[in-house]
Amino acid sequence: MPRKTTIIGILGILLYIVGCYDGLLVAPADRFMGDIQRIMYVHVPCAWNTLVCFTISLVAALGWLLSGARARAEGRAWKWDELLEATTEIGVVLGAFLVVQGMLWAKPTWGVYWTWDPRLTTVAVMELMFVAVLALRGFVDEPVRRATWSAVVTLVAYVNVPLVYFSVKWWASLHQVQSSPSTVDPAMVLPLRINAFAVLFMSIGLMGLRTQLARRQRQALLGESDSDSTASSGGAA
Amino acid sequence: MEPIAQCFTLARKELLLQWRTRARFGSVLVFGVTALLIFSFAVGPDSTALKAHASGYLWLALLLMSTLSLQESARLDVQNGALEALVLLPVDGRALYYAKALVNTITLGTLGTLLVPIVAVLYDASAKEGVGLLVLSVWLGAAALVAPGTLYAVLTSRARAGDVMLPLLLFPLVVPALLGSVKATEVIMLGDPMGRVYSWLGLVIAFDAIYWSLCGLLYPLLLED
Amino acid sequence: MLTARDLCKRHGAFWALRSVTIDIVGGTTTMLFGDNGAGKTTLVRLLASAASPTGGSISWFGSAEPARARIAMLSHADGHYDDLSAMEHLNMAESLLPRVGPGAPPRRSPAQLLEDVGLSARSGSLVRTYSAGMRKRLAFARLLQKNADLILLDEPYSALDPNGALLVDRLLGELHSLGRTVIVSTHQVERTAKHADNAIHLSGGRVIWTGLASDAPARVVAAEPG
Amino acid sequence: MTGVMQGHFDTVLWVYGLTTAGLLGYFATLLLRLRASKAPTSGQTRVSAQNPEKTS
Repeated sequence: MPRKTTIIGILGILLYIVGCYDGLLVAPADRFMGDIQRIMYVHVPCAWNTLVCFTISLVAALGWLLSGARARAEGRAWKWDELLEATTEIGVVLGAFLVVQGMLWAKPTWGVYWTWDPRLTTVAVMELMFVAVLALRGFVDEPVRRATWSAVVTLVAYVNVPLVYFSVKWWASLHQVQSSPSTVDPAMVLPLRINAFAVLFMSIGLMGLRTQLARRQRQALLGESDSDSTASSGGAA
Repeated sequence: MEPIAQCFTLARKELLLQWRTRARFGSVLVFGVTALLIFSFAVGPDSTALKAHASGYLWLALLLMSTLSLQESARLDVQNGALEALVLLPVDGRALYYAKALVNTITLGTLGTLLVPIVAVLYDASAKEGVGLLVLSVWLGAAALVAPGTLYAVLTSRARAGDVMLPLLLFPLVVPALLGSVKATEVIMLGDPMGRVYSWLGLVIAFDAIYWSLCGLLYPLLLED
Repeated sequence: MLTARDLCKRHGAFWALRSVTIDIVGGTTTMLFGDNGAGKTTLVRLLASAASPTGGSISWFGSAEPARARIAMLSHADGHYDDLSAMEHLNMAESLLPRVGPGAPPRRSPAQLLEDVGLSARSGSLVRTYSAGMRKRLAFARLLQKNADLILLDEPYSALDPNGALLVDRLLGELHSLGRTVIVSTHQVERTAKHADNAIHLSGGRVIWTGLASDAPARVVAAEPG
Repeated sequence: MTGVMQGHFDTVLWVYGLTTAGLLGYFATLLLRLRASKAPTSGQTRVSAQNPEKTS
């Protein structure tokens, strides 16, 4: 029986198809930017969900750090660590899409692949910070230590995101005014909203799979079988 | 012995250790100078370009030096289990952090200050808004690098590939402080008609405030085995 | 004084301790012995609160929170700074340790401690220049400085020359007469047994025997060597 | 589909295509990695994660 997160994931894919169809063919083209503006229907949902993922990582990090010794001893706290690993990786993947989409949008619009647009630059810095979290997890073997260290680094990195945005905004605004799409026609809001939920549901589906993978890898590392710690963290997402 | 007093004792110990290993301090400084020289080769002898970006080069050199000095000061603690001996004494985790961060700031701030005259010579840079303000911006920026740097160093000094992990973790994080410091130093050097230096320094000070408090809270968590 | 229930500790897939339960009476000296990898060092580190158990619980002086000011550990890693001298280590610790309570015995001065461990001659030179034996003597001095009620020694005799070993004998005797609670993990079973009240035999992370220290050497001789 | 900047529809298709490929590709890799990390044999007695002596 596929877990409920996988069902949500499939629902997300279906919604995504509808959203893309609507965004590509049904919604009217933007008066000034023309068709290129249609990139927004995948770009903005990815942006929102990247932030959602990293926010869940923050919650997972706090969950692990605040879990008492008893919760950890009985293995109930592992679900926070699995969630952190899952949402951080998904956030990094979505963030990578964002950067690529942003560059493909920038080339026809401003003639260069990379403008120091505060939003896109913040995404790039955020990507680097959370890739570093994943790299750190790769270099620490002991599960408890890895969980605590990555939770601490996630906390420090997350607090930095607004700071990066405002400092880059100040720093970049000296050169060119920030561009944003013209007034959003109601017919354009629909595909945007559909895809926002589509990507969210897909993320939830991915989380279900990725947390399970994280648990299996940890158990394989610890050489334990399907022990009581899984009972408590069944459907993780 | 309450944490504040412990912090001063530990800071004294850190300073003594830095003094005893001052040969390393000298080599990190020489490394900084070498970096400045190499930047000029990378950019070319065009003195107007060099002068315009002198503050950028100063901060790049400081950033590279910061990993060296932070890593070394963490290694001294991890070696022989000295940090664990202190934790079991017991010593308050926050006192350990602030003592080490304070002395790391002094080390990096001194290194930065010593680089300023070299930048002035190499790139024909001068401090239009006054050398005092320039040195202040160096020290505020150094403190911004050290706050998270000290936290990460105690972690990467015990992880595999720690010497790669420290810059990988630290550099993206300090982007706001780096932007603020480079801009602040730049307007100090090249003149600041619109008086924007205080807003840039304000950004660095905000970064300092956030991370000097947050990292102090998180440091003890990294000491648990 | 010190009880541990079903203590377990794992490093990755390897179980270093498998459900160890012990009960240490105050004022006694307990000897831990067993082959390498039996879990002695892991048990010492857990009891010293230097590491947290994967499973099970420990209570120090009746509370689940380790009162670290009353616990002292001598571990394999001596915890010294190579660039500080013996005197500097003791002076630093002296100012870091909490002020001695009204009823508690006064702490020995750094100079006195260095005298007791035979390091006064080299007290000013950096630890970097010390031999393994001298580093161990400084570790003893730092251990004694705390006047801890619970003292854990992990193979105190290792890396010591003959008169260094005599120093350990004197130390164990002194701690015993002071009524301190001592747990010493060792390979020198015969020698340590003279100073210990009871003993625990560890093997494969489990307690396989507990009894009087005087009966311990027999167990080691009986077990086939190697 | 009028619009001032005509002819950028191919870029839009590229973006949609890459994003879709990325999302589905990530789903696929996770499914493959999950299958590769075969579920622990349920036959084994269920050893407690905290205490090898106790089977939960």
